[in-house]
Amino acid sequence: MSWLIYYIIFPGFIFASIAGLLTVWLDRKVSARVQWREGPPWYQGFADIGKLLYKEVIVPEEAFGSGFIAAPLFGLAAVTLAVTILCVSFFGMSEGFIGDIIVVWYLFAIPSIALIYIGSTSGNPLSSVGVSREIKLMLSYDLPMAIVIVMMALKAGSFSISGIMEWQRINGSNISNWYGIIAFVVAIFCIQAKLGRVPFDLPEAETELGSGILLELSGGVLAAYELSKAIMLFGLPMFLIILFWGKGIIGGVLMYLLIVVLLILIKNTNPRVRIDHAMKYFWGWMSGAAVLAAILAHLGA
Amino acid sequence: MKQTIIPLGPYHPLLEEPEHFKLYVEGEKVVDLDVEIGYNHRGIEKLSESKTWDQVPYLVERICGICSTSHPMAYCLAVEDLVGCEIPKRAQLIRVVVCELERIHSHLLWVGLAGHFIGYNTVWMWAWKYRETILEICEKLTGNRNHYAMFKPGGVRRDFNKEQIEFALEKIVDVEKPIRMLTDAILDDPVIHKRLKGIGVLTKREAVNYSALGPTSRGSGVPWDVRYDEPLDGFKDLKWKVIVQKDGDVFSKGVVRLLECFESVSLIKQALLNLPEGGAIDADIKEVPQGEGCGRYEAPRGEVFHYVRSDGSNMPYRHKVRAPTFNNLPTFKASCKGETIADVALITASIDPCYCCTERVAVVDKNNNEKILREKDLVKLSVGKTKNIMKKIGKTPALYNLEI
Amino acid sequence: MDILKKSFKKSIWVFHLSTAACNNCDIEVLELLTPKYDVERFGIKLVGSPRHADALLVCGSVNAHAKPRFLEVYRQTPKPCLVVAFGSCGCSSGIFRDSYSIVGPVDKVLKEEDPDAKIVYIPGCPPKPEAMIEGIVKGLEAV
Amino acid sequence: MAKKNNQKVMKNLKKKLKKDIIDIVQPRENRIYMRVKPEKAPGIVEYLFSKYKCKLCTASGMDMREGIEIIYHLAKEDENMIINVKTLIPYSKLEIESIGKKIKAFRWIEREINEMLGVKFKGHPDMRRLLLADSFPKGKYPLRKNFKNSDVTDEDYDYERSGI
Repeated sequence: MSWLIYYIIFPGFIFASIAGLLTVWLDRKVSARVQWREGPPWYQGFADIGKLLYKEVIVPEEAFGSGFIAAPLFGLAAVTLAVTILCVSFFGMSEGFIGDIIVVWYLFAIPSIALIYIGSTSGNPLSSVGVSREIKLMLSYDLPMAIVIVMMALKAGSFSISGIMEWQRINGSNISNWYGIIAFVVAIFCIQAKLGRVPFDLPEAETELGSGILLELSGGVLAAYELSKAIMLFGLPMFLIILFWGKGIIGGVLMYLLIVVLLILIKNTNPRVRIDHAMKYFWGWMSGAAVLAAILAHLGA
Repeated sequence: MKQTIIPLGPYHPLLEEPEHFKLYVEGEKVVDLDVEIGYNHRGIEKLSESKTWDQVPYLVERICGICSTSHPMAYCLAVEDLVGCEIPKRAQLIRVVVCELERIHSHLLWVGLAGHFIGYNTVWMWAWKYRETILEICEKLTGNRNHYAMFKPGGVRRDFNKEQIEFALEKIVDVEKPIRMLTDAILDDPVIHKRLKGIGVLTKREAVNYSALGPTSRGSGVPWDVRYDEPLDGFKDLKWKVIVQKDGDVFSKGVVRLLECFESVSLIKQALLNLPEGGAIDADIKEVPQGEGCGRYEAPRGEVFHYVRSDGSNMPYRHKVRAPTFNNLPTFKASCKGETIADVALITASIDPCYCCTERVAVVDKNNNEKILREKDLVKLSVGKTKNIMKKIGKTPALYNLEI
Repeated sequence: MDILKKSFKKSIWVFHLSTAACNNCDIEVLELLTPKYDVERFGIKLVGSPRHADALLVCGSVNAHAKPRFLEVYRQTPKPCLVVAFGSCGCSSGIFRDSYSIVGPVDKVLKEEDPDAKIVYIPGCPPKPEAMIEGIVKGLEAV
Repeated sequence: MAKKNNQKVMKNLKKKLKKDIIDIVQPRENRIYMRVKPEKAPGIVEYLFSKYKCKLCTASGMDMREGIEIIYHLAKEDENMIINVKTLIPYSKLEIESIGKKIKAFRWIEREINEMLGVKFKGHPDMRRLLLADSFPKGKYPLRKNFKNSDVTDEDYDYERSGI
């Protein structure tokens, strides 16, 4: 029973969506400030979701009806589950299980798969172009991120979140040494791509493909997708905190703000990259850096 | 070799007028181009046959939003050519001021958009920020940001009073500084040189063959400028020079536009300073005899041509209008051949087709897997190209940041 | 239910549509996004597809070539949606009223498709940016 | 200076084309109006465009009582003179040789005159509609005097053909 409460109320759906939507607001506000503009009010995230629920849902004929509506909800459920597991062990409420770090990472991948499903069934040529880009993007950022996760787990000697946190509590968090910093930079860029933010927002490039992959979503379905993206914006930095910081709530919050500011900075300082650039970038530079960090970690630097 | 053709629907997410281009492409190379316009056809020539001589400027002004004073100017010149009357000197200088103000704000708008196409979004925001001061001057002098309704056959509708002239003179000075900074930043930026030089070349012979107009032809070394070729007597005693570049690529067309802004600023200052005191501002034409007249004037995009024929009644019997883009648009066939898709967005912007209404280019794939390339797609391609040029040069210029 | 209705007012996503306009209103729309008149503080955002849009910003009097496409886009936007007839061309086809190629202003064309569509009129040629913001805000009350 | 060389332009125009020109008049110092027979017009305009280095401003078509009159406006920039070549095409045989075959600048304007006034241009490379919507009813020419603005209203446009 307690799991259900965790899932719905505290670290789960309610808490995560509030935190996620506030982060989305922070992101839009800071970006607007950077362009001498005054950004949206604090409740903007909630207003967007509320409005989308208020609108009707249009399902294109070619799209397979129920699948079209179920997919984003399925994505949303998966993301909330991932965030619950993360927060439960982060706040020390109950022991995690072995291998939950891998489970969390692949739960985060489900919304992208849901998106690919929607994009391909919606029968709109634009979103099919978006789908091919999303798949390429997923392939490219998974490789370096996987190396980083496995390295951290091996370093801490256990594949469970609480184990990693325990290890860091004893002999210092990973960020404090060389391999930690390199791995942290790699992880930041992977998260930027996973969230589909500007340098890598190829699948739903707004005017380019007319918000490509999202082209056919409307109303409640779009609200589900936006909510899952907001929760991911909250969940992924938490994931990094556990991997690289590990101890203390206050330290965690500070680290969280640092990561969010970094994400905003990246978004505002470079134009969108072409898809082949992105792939070359991830497989070339990022994987190289991850391997280098792994070697350093192995040598015990 | 597989030819790709991408059709692109007229409605575009960001905004712009609905113009539809089909580009026949082999791989990345452009082979042929097909244009489909007509989404904006409003039957203006037929309408002006049911308007009196004084109402037509109001109609003609709304042909194009950003060269909205060149059309009435050419129309009034046509009617004055038909009637053969003399316009008071003060009215002519007021006309010169309004037309040159519009030339600056149209060129600044173009500079912003060209910057947007190669990824310098700061240039876009800055150019449009300084354009606001020009719009303020226009609003102060004529009462409206764009459609000024200042001209009528025989002279000008309203006069400038002392206070308006001071406001304009002092504001125009603090516009020149940022344009100077913007021009220097753009002209000596290595990435822009590498990016814009040598693409979309319109040779002099092609420019003559298509009778291209305005900056598009002056960029290829063809010195056609109506203000010089058919000078109004208002222009005779103002000192200015026609800006001509030789090599006809996108860069030289840009340079022509940027340097023209400075000419316009000096023209405005000269015109405002020696406005003759008092004097009538209207030769008030009583009635228009039978006959015909052609009037033409240098709009920001090229020469605007109006032909008017009257059969003695108070409405024009026939009124032919030809906007500059009508001649410049087909030049794409010559300048886009052999270029890559990434550069096409820039070439379409280089002739500044009446506020990038043709910036959405369609690249069609022959074996009909439609690869939709929208404007931002093209922008991204060109931005991607800028990025790897920068890698080669190994320097990220200050202008290059802030993706909107 | 009124929480959702209230949030509709706080976040309007706009899709721009130009039918036979003189592109002056299109520039004024873009001017709303520039630093001087930033509309994002009202939660108004320019979106890329009619599917996401709540407000259709239509500039220009509808000409025959553009009419079928305009109605198609209107059918695709999820209701409830607001149609903003922009400038005097949008409200009454302005100066091009009785031309052979103009088939009527936005509301005449729209009434055929859906008689009780909610339309906001922002007159002016081009309307001042302040008038535009006020128009959109007034439109929100009507929804 | 302008006075002198304008006579010069008039003189050598007369000398070169004297047999084809019906009449030539110079109402003002930088305007020349020349009336020519329809068969001769394309030849003269090509001569003016290529050898005489004029630039094409545009061509305007008008519905006169007895036929359609086309005026080719050519500007001679270095002597700042506009030369207008006028031809009257009778309603009975509404066609003329296309100049767009050889010179690209004329292609679009000939397409517009064809769809607006119904003049056939023989040998034009791609004669399609330029400005009017595809759903515009066939056989109606908007710029003719007998065509009223109210002739074509919303119902006459058959929208199936508009390619949606």
